[in-house]
Amino acid sequence: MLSPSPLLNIEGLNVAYRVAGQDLPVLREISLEVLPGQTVGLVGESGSGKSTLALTVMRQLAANGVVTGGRVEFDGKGLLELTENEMRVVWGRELAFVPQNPATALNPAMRVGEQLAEALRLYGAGRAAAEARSRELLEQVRLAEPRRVARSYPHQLSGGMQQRVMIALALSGQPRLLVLDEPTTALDVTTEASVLDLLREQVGQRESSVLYVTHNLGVVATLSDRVAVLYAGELAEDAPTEDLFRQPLHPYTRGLLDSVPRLGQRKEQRPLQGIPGQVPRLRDFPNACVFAPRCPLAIELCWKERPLLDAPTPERRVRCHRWPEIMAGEVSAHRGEVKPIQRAKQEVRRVLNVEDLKVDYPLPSPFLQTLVCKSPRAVHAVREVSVGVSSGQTLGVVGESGSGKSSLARSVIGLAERSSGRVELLGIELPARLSRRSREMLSHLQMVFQNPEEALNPYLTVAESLTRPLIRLRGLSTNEARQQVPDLLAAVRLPADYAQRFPGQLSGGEKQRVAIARAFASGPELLLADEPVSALDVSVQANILNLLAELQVERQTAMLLIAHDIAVVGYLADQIVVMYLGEFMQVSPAEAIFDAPYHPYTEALLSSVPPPDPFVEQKKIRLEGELPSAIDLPGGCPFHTRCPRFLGDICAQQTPPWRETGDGKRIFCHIPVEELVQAQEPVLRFDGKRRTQR
Amino acid sequence: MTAYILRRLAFLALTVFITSLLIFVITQLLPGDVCRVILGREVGEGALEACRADLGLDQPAPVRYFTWLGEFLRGDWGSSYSTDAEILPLVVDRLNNSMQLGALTLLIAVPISVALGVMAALNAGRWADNMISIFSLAVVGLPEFVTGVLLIQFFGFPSIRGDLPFFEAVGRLLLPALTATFVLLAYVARLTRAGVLEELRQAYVRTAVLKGLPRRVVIWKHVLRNALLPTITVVAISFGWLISGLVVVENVFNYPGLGRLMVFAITRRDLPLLQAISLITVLGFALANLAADLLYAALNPRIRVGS
Amino acid sequence: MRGQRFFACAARLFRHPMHAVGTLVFVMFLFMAILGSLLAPYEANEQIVADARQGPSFVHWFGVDHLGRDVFSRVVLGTADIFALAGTGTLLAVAIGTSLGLLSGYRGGWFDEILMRFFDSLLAMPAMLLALMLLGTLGPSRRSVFLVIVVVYIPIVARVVRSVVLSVKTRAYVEAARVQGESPARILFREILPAVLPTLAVEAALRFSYAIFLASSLGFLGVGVQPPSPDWGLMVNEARDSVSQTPWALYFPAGAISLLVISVNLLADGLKQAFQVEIEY
Amino acid sequence: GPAAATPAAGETPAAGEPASMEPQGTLRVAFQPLVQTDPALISSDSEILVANSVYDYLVDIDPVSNQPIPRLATGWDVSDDGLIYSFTLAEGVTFHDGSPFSAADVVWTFDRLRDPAAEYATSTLYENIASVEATGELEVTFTLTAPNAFFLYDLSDNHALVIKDGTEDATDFNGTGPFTVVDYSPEDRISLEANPDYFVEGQPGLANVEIIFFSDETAMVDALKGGQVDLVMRMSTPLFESLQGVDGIVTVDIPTNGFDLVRLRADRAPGSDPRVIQAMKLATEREAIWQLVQQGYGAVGNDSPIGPLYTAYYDPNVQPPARDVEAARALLAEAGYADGLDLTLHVPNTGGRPDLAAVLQQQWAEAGINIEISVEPEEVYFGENGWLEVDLGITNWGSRPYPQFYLDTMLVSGAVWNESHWSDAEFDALANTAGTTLDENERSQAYAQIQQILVERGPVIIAYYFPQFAGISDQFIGFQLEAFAGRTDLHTIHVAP
Ligand SMILES: Nc1ncnc2c1ncn2[C@@H]1O[C@H](COP(=O)(O)OP(=O)(O)OP(=O)(O)O)[C@@H](O)[C@H]1O
Ligand SMILES: Nc1ncnc2c1ncn2[C@@H]1O[C@H](COP(=O)(O)OP(=O)(O)OP(=O)(O)O)[C@@H](O)[C@H]1O
Ligand SMILES: [Mg+2]
Ligand SMILES: [Mg+2]
Repeated sequence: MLSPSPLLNIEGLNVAYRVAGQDLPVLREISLEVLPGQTVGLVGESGSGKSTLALTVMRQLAANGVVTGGRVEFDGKGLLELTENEMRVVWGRELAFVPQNPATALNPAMRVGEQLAEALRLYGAGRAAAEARSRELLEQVRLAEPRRVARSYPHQLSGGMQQRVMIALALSGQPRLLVLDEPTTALDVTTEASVLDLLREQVGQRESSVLYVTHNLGVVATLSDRVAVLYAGELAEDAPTEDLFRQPLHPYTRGLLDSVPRLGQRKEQRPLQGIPGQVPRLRDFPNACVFAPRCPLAIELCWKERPLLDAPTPERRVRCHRWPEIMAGEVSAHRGEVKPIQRAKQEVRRVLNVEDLKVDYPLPSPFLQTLVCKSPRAVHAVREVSVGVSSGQTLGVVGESGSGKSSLARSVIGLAERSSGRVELLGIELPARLSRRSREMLSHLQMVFQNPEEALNPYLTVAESLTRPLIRLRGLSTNEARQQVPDLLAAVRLPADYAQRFPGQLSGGEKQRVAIARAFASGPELLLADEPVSALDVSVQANILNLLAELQVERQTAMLLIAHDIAVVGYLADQIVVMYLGEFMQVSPAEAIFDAPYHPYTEALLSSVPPPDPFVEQKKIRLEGELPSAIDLPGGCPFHTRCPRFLGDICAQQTPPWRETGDGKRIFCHIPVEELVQAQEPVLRFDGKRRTQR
Repeated sequence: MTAYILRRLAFLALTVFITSLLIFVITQLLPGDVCRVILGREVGEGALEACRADLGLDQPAPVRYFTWLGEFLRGDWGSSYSTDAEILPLVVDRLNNSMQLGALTLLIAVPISVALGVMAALNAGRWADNMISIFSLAVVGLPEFVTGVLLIQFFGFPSIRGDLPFFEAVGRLLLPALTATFVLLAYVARLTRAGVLEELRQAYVRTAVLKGLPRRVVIWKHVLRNALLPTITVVAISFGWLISGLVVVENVFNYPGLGRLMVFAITRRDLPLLQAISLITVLGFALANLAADLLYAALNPRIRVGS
Repeated sequence: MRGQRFFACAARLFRHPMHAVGTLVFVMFLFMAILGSLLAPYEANEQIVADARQGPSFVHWFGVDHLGRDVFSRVVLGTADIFALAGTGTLLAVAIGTSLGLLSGYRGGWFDEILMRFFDSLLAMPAMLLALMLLGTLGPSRRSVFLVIVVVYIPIVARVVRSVVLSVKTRAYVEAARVQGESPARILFREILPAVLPTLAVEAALRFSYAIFLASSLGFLGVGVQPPSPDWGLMVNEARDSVSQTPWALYFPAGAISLLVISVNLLADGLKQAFQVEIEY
Repeated sequence: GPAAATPAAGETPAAGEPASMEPQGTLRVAFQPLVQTDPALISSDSEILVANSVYDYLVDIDPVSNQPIPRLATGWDVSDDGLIYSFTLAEGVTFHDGSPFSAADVVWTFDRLRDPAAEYATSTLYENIASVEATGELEVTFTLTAPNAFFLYDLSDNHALVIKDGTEDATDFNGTGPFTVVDYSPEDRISLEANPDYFVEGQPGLANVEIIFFSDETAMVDALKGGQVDLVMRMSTPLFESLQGVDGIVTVDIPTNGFDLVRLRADRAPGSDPRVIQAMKLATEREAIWQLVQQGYGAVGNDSPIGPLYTAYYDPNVQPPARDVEAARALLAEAGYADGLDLTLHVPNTGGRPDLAAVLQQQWAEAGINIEISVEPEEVYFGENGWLEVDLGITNWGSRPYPQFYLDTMLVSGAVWNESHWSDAEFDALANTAGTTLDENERSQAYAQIQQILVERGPVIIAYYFPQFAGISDQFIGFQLEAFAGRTDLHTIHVAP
């Protein structure tokens, strides 16, 4: 096969971090090629070494990082051998980098235009030319009003705009290779979608090569020509995108694909299959397959011998002892049939009833004024919404960041005070203030928080954390409570000896399990889960989602599940509300959420999520402009400023009506249902061909 | 920005107001009979009574407070109990002297310590950093009275004559200023080092490097520009140190500044003098902080231009 | 388990040689403070008339001052003094400041607002100014200096603690405790306080070093601890008169102040580093 | 008149002829800041130094011969009964404001000083004066109610500086003295300038004097060493020692009758029991104190203000009992303090006084007398009458040309500065005899008995008589240190040729 010589060629790269005098290997014998014009996606769980690889290529390894072996060749020259001075000509002009967080990657004290022009002048443009060119670049990355943007400081721009500026900066030196490290992870889905559009377009035009680092399989499926899968510092598999998604050869890749909920996947139909266990720590690498402890297909050989990087086809490489059997279809890494999770059928009783709930956060007023009067200005986080949940049911809430999802949950549980409206639990009104609520009310309502790192008091043992709700809310003695700990741990599939551990000795997923056990300990009627899996790796995420669903059905607990990932909500919930700027846009049964007609906002949301499947066709609807301020809210329909189906004055001035659709949805929109039905086609279509966007 | 300035000003006014109350309350609690001090150890009871009435010491405290504050604001600071001298010109003169000494100290301490801090941060972990760290550590442990005494041991007592020509005046201030410099030096250098290190860790530095900019440009144009901001705050905080240090230094060197006047006022139980000095010091300190705040705001686009 | 953590943390203090030296010197001073009367060959004010003004020798390691007092004994016994004064003063300030900071940060609202305005105003006075005014009021004595240290440092500690509380109280485990109906006291002391402790330890060490400074400066100015107690600052002041005759009486206490302050600073640095790892863990 | 005793004679350290008759040069003196500037109220050395330079006394006491010598008074006559003193005043004297000096000014000055209503310290000293009259333009006559052997010395009292007729508030430095005040800056300095119209030919020798205020003796001496000041008087022994051998500095030390008085209030517990002070005396080792605190300068004390320099009156045979800790303990136990006695000792922060306190604390502790020391700035110790109030204190008493002063102001019942509040009829009678008799023998005997009484039951301990120290730049001559440093004449100093 005549392949062009690679632009970037990594061979047998070994990198270690030196910590307390010890070398901890992070990357081990990585070999990877990026051909000219090619986009290579680099995926893997957190800690697998993706950023380390990207930074090694950029010659920006942390001070304690050392390359212990291997080569990195760029266009035939050894990058690792260049001096810093020689690198200065490579940086920007040959190799460019876009990091994850644009907010910190731009100099806060310099105008954006100057930061661009500075680079352009370095690359040879005159003063005036540099300015003109920087405006041109800003225009190319689809920034409206490039003049204004050029004159702005970074903090005056939104996250999406900042990332566009970073991309413009990366493109300014016409580099041949772009290295992007999770450039959209910090962004909202709608913004992420348009930034991905932009990348695809710009890269396509310039025929630059791209090394794209991400943990999001959807993004890879959308963007890349090849995918390299990293596991614990090793290259597990490397294949053309279609091949990889069609038939992964490494059990780890299989596990990853099975862990991610697809749009429309439901727990009672096709349950997710996470990967058990966790990524090994940097220190303990045995002379064996690193994945063996978590692999369903591990055989004795896997424990004894480290597999080599094989090439099943000229195009593919895989590091697994058993790829021939997998390729031949003799074995599969699919786990033994996971039993579908039942949904509680009969609607027993209404557990939670929320009516006209409103949450305002007064803006901090100038000093002392808080003593005298409440500030007149406030963030309107939730605006008079009404909803209910029944026992055994899950209500999912989705929406972009800042839409008020957390505020809704926090006001229900009492961590935020509502400004008006009613919240009833089992028919009894709950006081707004937490301190006014009786012990019984508290025991009926519990919560699982987003960040497992913060969920447990690091100074208490697991047992102590778990006994507190039993003692406080169920009135058990310390001894009685202690006896329950093994049961609680067993319910979340943790061994009993974890009781004596401190949170510092648990992995993220394990911490979240303990947090779930704690939330269930008091026997709540309603569980509020605010982004319970968004801080977790996909492989762990699936297990936690399943655990939640099972426990909930088992105990007939009602659940309010909050997530920004519509696939996650779609997987677990029975009913879904879509929030925007503190208001509900749409309320629908979970099964119907992916089918037209939709609220125009739901439609845009669905079309923004990159599906983790290159064969799904997705309609392209993009939102313009920025999310309006929650302080000075737009009048009429809150969505009218960005609505692709904006009708005119009526949207801007009048509150829309709630409209019922045939399939059980309720939509908050001026457009009549019939018109929506006519105008909208399903956003997603599966046709077995590589994705294109309509 | 205007709103910001107004808010800072209002805040300053409130703080100074409460502080003035505190000063008044504390000084009113001072034990000892002021009139006894004024009239000396040899007078009788009758004269004392008359003196107390004369000074308004028989009025209730709130009345005295507001009278005092009002007169203070009008520039009528009265005269010192113990010496009968007009307070305003006295305090202004001593303040002037202290400010000269303070200014010289800052002039020496700030550039050197900032330079040291920056140098240490840019060479973090290398010998230059270690040397600077050891130096600033050694200096951290030297209170002004030790430094001062040692400096006098080695260099002799500096001239203390008033109204000298400029260069001589600087010469005379050099030793006391140096004494006050030491502790400040260590303090500012350490904080500057931390500040610059913090900036160096920021992602935008990598962005600048990856543009291909020379290291010099990255440091001067990007890092130091941002590191300057926290340094301003550090210098502002160090005013407090400086004022405390000057009290000791002025006493060691018998320098006619506000700090020595203050110790004098305390040992003499000279309330009006003490109150005036305290309030003027607080006001000066607050204004210095305000200036630093405003400078910070002016240099920080986040505050200057808002979002 | 907890013990293990403690040792792991202590081990981290010794990772950097400078921190190790600082910690060791500090521990040495601590021993001197506790065992001072066993170590000191003479009493603090014992006057050996015959030996007055003798230089350092095997009998009198640090020499004898102009009143015939053994300087080594005075320096050693002064350690207990400085620890009793600056150390306990700092501890009390830290205890009160922590309680106020915890309460203020956790409760918020008008309590917080008023307390912070009050502290702002106290902090608007440079430490020495406040100290001098208070000493003027209370009269110079050991008790006054103690009070000054407490009063001067309470607002600083409270502010530091408050800022940590503000960041900790929104952590999920604190909120979890709230929805589990834990009492405010338990939340403050079991959930929030442990997270504040690392910062507090560093802050306390720093405060201690400043307190040594302040106490000895006041002693030096003659408005602090009164003679003939073996206060180091006071010893420096007294020895100044006779520096040409008995320079050792000045250099040794001055050196002791420097050494202690430096070691406490190093300890603070070490703690900062040790705990940072602990926090990030 | 009485045969004057012959106490401290100052020395003339740097003799030589002045460079010229015109005043020239600036002398910079380091001294404690002033508290009082009104001559009637002054008490500290620095206050008196300034007053002595700005005003004139009627009569001066010669530091060498210790005899009264003329100043504003050029001569005097005493009646045979010792009751009438008439003085002839110098001619052509003017005040700094230009007005001429006359007898009326003297009358005004002494009437003011002896006004009982004003309650000045001199009110009691001059109780004995029946009248002061101007018997001519330049002639004044004092009439006494009883003979006073030391009247001329009393007229030279530190406060007896002549101010202008009619001056109520004498803080404006309007004197007739050798120097005029140019600028007074309360905690910083006072600047003096030669009075061109001074009535003594050839005085003052200096064009300018700057008295720079220091609160701290060490700084003063440092400044002298560094050449930043030219004259320092009154310092602790170690500081004086440190000046020895410094280039360009001449050191002067003289023995004096000044002493640091350790006194216990006798009018209330615990001092009301005489056994307590007796126990203290027994617990005190005077020789050791003298060695440690004064390093052998001055002389060992014997608990009486009549020191060895008053050769005519001092009785070397009267000595306090030797140190006996057990006896002291026993006495204390008898007085009801078997478990020890706790007291606070108040001490001014100047000279060797803090050291004296430290040594006493140590010595007394062995006898069960536990004292806590409170060191106060001198101006505080004296500033609020604390020294007249406290139970246990150390007061420095400057040297005087005659011993009667101490008895009359410090020890007789009801004396203004009777800080120990002691009252002893026998003592009072003896003191009165000593002060009024014109028979020198009788006086000697009375003083001997007084010394005996003080050793036996007096409320005071005097462990040493301190020396007076000074250091002056060798650029100056004509400096004659007085036992009472403040009385040193600056107007005799000249720049060295
Ligand atoms: N400077 C460093 N010193 C020591 N260990 C480090 C350092 N930087 C990263 N590591 C460790 O190296 C491993 C790989 O880190 P890296 O950032 O490359 O992972 P990643 O795949 O990018 O993860 P993520 O998805 O979280 O960004 C992790 O275990 C991380 O904790
Ligand atoms: N404690 C608070 N004080 C003031 N404003 C707040 C507070 N908490 C949230 N807000 C604001 O309220 C609005 C809604 O926030 P909320 O956290 O409920 O959104 P969310 O949908 O959960 O967002 P995310 O996905 O980022 O968690 C946002 O504008 C947010 O900035
Ligand atoms: Mg990464
Ligand atoms: Mg949220």
